[in-house]
Amino acid sequence: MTPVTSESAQTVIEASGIVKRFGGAVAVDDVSLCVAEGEIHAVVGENGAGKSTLMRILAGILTPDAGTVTVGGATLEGGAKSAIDAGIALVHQELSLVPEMTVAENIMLGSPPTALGFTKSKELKRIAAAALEEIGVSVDLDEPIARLSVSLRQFVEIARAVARSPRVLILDEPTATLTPAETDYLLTMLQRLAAKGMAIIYISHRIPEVFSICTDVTILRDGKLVETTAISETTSSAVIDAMVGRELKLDLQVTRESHPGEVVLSATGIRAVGVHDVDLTVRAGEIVGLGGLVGAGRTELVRAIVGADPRSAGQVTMTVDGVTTTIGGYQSAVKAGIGYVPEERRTDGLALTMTVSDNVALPNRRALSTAGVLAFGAITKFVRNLADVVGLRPPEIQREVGQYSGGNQQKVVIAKWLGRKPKLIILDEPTRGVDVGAKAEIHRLVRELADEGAAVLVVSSDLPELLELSDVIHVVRDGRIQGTLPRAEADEKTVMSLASGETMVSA
Amino acid sequence: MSQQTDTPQGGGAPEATPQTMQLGAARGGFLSQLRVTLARRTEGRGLALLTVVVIAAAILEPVVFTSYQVTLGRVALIGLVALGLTAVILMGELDLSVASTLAVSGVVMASIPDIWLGVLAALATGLIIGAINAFFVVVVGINSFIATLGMLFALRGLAFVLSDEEPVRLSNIDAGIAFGTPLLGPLTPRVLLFIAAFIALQIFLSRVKAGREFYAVGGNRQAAMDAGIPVRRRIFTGFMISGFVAALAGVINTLERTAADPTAGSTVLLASFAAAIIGGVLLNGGRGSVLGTLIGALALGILQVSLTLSGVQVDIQDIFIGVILLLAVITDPANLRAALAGVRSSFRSREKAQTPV
Amino acid sequence: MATKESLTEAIAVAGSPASGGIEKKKFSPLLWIAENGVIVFTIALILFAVIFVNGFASLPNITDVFYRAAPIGIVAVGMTFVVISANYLDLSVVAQVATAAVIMIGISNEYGLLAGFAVATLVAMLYGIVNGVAVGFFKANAVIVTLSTTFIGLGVLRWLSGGSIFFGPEDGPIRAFGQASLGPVPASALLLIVITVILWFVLNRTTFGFAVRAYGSNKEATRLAGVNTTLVVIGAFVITALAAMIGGFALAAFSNTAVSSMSDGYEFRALAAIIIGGTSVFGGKGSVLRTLLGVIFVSVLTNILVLSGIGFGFQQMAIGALIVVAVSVDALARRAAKK
Amino acid sequence: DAETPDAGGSGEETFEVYALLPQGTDQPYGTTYLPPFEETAEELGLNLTITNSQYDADAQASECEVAVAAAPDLIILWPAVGDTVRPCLAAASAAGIPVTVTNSDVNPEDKDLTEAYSGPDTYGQGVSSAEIMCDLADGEEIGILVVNGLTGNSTAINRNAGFVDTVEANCPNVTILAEQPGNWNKDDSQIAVSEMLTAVGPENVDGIYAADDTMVAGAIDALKARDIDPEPLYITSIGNTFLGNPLVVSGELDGTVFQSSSWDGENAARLAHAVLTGADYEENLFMPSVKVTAENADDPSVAPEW
Ligand SMILES: Nc1ncnc2c1ncn2[C@@H]1O[C@H](COP(=O)(O)OP(=O)(O)OP(=O)(O)O)[C@@H](O)[C@H]1O
Ligand SMILES: Nc1ncnc2c1ncn2[C@@H]1O[C@H](COP(=O)(O)OP(=O)(O)OP(=O)(O)O)[C@@H](O)[C@H]1O
Ligand SMILES: [Mg+2]
Ligand SMILES: [Mg+2]
Repeated sequence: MTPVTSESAQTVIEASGIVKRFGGAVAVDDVSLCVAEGEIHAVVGENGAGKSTLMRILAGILTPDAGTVTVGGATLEGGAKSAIDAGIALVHQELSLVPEMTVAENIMLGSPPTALGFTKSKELKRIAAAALEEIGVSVDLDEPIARLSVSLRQFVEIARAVARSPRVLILDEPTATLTPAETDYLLTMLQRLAAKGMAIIYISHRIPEVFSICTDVTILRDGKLVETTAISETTSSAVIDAMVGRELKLDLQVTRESHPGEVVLSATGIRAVGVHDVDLTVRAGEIVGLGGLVGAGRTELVRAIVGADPRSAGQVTMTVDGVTTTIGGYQSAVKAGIGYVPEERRTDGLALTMTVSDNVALPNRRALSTAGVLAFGAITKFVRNLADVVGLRPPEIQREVGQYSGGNQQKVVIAKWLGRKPKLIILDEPTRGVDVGAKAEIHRLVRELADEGAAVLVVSSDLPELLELSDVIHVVRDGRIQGTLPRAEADEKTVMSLASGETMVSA
Repeated sequence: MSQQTDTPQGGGAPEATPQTMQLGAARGGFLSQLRVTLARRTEGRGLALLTVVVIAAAILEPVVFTSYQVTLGRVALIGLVALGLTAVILMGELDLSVASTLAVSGVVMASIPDIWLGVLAALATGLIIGAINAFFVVVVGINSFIATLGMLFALRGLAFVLSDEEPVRLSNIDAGIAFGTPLLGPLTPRVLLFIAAFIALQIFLSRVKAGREFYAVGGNRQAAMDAGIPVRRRIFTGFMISGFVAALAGVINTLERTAADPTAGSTVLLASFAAAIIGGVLLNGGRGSVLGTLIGALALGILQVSLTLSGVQVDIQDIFIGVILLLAVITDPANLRAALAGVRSSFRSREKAQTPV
Repeated sequence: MATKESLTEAIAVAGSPASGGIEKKKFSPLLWIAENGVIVFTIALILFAVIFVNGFASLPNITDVFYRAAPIGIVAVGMTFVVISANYLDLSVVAQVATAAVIMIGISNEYGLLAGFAVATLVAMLYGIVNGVAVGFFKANAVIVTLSTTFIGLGVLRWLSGGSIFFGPEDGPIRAFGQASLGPVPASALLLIVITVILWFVLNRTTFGFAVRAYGSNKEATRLAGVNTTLVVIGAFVITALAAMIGGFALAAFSNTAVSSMSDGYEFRALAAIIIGGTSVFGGKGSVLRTLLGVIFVSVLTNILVLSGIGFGFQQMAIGALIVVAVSVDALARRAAKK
Repeated sequence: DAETPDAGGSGEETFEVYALLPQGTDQPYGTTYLPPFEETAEELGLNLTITNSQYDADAQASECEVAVAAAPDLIILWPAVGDTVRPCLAAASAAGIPVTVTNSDVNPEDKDLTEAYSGPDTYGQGVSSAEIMCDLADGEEIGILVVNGLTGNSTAINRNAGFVDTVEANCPNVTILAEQPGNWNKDDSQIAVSEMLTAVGPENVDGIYAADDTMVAGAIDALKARDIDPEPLYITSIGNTFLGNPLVVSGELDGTVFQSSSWDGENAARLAHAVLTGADYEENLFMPSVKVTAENADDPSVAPEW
């Protein structure tokens, strides 16, 4: 095997002087990148730094305003097709699958085996199965994508990339939706592929991952190239400083004094699709974490609790100031003071074509109106205030939410509920795909809320995050709570062993 | 279907790291396999409606089946345009101009003395109209709903202008009459062409690479583009199929009627939409099949013929068709289940709401 | 905010604002044209007509344009609610307008105007609620639902009214309304303006209108914000139906007659006006003021064509072509501005 | 022989009859056409199955196929679009089912496939209305506006043809200044007339012809709305309906042509019965195209029916 050093190995893909503008804004500003055979090249940067845009240019999906991409010495003509033919495969940040088509068809999307224009379906399944086998994931080839979990979809997308035997494999935040075990699995797999000579470009917000597998790292900030260095010549704090462009005080290990009060949320005997007889309580001022593998049923559980999806059995009550309310439908949950930050912020959390102001005002519209007539002065003040509280950047509340980066979008979703002063806030994967800076801000917000007496329920697949935030962790598997760990007893190992079903610990 | 039991991933992932990740649904027995297959089909609601209609007709108006060639003729009348429309809807686009296309192509055909030349010119007209629609959608980048709404008006106007606002008789009336008579057993050329169009589209959309890709274009356009599918070309193809099929319907109607009527097709657009949607074709694209459209057209056709035969006053017939359509759409199983569950849980909350402790 | 001080303090630590890659908006003339296409087009068309079309600027002709615009305009501004809520369109306005017209004249002749209004309002509510419940509660497709209610509605109307032509007395209140005017502006056009203003207020200034727009932009996010989305959809259809009822009244008053076929084609004509106005058929974006402009545009255009003695076929072609051209210019300008 | 049916009295015998109509209770005319049609049919022992294609030629063709398949004793056809009915007639004739035609006749070359026609002479109605106009003009050079029915509709086409042909032949002194469709609607006609007045200048307009009374009422309203007295203008139309007759009486409408829906409906049934029973019948039974002017407008024989 070729030794994994960028000097001696053959350069496979080279981008030089790439510029891309959207309207007036420059998303990528004169960036060059060069990746060699067998190299795992990390690209890091804050939300909106231009990572995805650069990758979409490499994959021929976007046409750069300036600059060229060459693969194996030949200049790319542009267009997704020619990039694919040149051996570039991109695993998208936002899943790029067709929900109604089957796993096999999605894996072979755009390039199924054909004879005279007819798809050869046996052959198609054979290749798809081989690709899945290559990455070591087994899933029913005839299942439509819509019926798969998010993480499984991610692996299908990786299988698709691998099925084309690419020379360059680009992965844009592939681990955002994966659990630690799945992440480890993926990282090992990437190393195996690189060892076979594939050039890999790897994007992640999780710096430890970068340091565990990558050989080189390119840092982007505000669309500009900050530097490219070999991993061996840098440290994670240096990388983070370069990304953020300022010194970031990350007090990730802070532990919070918690003073749990009365029980606010009480859920008993909850049953729903994928949820089996769960009991759960959350106290005022307490942060309760829900851990587990992706697909364990945590999302279903919280959705059933708030009534966003129907329950088949169970009772949920909210107790506020000594008054107990039964939660049935979702609206009764909102009325009772529950704020719910859903897992899929783009589809479930935000009206992307509306402004920040509209999105934040929506759940608060009653308070911001008199006799059904909106009070715009009050709305502006209210939203400005909240934008300030959550640290929206830039704080332009009349801008469409869709134009903001993921981290800022998440802040908007949280701001929606902060305005209602929720008695209980439920956050499902609050920092998925969010950069380090925004993540720290969101964590602070969550802690502040709890300190001010709100009950908090957090679902997270990010173990360090879960351990850092939670006062107590319930580990969910197969739609049941498998064990409950107070903070003192919780560490990565105990949570994982419960999540994967190795041990049974009764609470 | 019980809700609490078996989640597909029951097999579980005892150890996720080393060689394979067992995430997929384990294959169950035959019954669960069948259930999965059924759940993946989109034609269920259409089939249910068809069953109801067929049973009702069999009891009340059995003539519908004994004179099946007439019934098939009506189904072909409703269904042909719907088949072409399905190709467009599958891509998440709409073609409101089909009825006007039908009228224009008929007028073009009747205005040309030579019958074969006329047919060719009419079909070419359909293809050109489809290409124009696609041009506005793909190249200019306007929404197909709007582009084809404009074409709906413009082409209807063109039909009037070309025909001088009067029906145009075919120069060869006998050919037209011959065309209307059964060719194969009791099947008229219209029915045979309808069947041919169905088979061709069914094969195209389920077996041919380009046709399969219509689903990708409609299901997730960005993903289709990212995967290197020539999305623009597919949209062109789709609109041209729709235009061609509408023109074919115009040709058939003109031949069968021995004249082209510039006002023709007034009920075609909405009937076609109804057939496709009852058959489970999702208006947002990506989901559905021409088989579903065929089922929808069968249900509507049989319903209409039996109502005609029954001699019920037309107002009452309309009320009847309206009620059945309405029932068919509001009883979509998935929607119904969600709606009822919603009611149940909100009742539950009301029962015990606001009990101070 | 009770939470404000403490939280902001905490966040201040996070330091300098990093740009999210969003720049200050610059004024772009192309984008302005794209966003205000209808205004530009309508003004250009009117200028053209004033200069080149004989008689266009005369008072009686201005009245005619208003007459053309009023009934369809009232229907279109109402239907804008359904379009903005991302439910495509309400085909049943055809049945609603005719039903309202027949009820207004038929019942008023027998029992007086008030009774006519009362019954028409009840029927409109019924239409709105049936459409709204089917679409909002049963999540059925709006095109098919409203197609069904068109069949049912026209069927019932013909069954009960027998398809007869109804006309009111020459000295009745409906006739009086139909003939009343303020200078060259007929009462029905004033009604259109009043309704547009009211509906503008409802859509842009009330919590209900806000919820309709939010729902059109993202149904699920709106539901998860605690909005009763079923009621939102029902509300959108009820408003459409009430407007169609008033449009039916204006139409009946204009000719003092009512017949079940008098509103044929209203569904697509109203939709054309809404779309020319620039309301997105995907929901979320649009306004009733724009719809009003769209209606004026189509009315002026039709008027010009009739004044010029152009035949019906060419009129249709011109309207169709202009829909496409207007929207194309919009799209192209938008694209050019992005470059 | 004694067993022949006429011995038992033809009143007792019933016949299955399909009536393929393009309108029914969805139009004012059809609404008043149907009751006398159905009553007479019942009286004569015709068992009717009525369809309404709403002027959709394709729908009517399909209904015709259904009718032929049901093998009735006779088909009564009111063509939705005259040019398109030949295949239907051919199919009926091949199946041995006699066809009578009502309201608007088939093309001359298709007449051999039908037994008989009863109804108005739509072309003749246009002719009559034109004759009234020519009489009024009396050689004077005048300009008129024309309001047509729904574009593409057979009745609209035929009436217009009758009117235009007659004016050209009998009174070339009458000039058509502008024409627009009024879609059989009062409101559409009213706006169209008002706009045509603007286009040609009200001072140049001496008369108006509208293809039916509903539309002429709109035309008269358009004049009044502009403070133009309709009285001195020469105004003619067709129908003599509830809307048109009072206008003739009041002198605003100078002349119209009586079309009796009850005559039409009743004779459709009578003619069918005559054909079925082999009784004597006229092959072309035309509704009398009575011209209604101020002189005879109060006459009970032309009392409006719809
Ligand atoms: N299609 C587009 N239209 C307009 N602006 C865009 C578009 N795509 C990206 N941008 C902007 O370009 C900038 C770079 O975005 P990009 O998605 O490349 O960032 P990123 O580094 O991938 O961020 P993240 O970590 O959140 O994925 C952002 O400001 C974004 O708002
Ligand atoms: N292996 C699998 N095969 C098929 N469906 C699966 C599988 N795993 C999960 N699912 C389904 O995918 C959906 C997503 O799972 P869900 O989001 O509830 O997991 P979760 O525990 O909330 O994880 P996370 O929130 O971390 O994504 C559920 O409907 C679940 O039933
Ligand atoms: Mg990105
Ligand atoms: Mg989840």
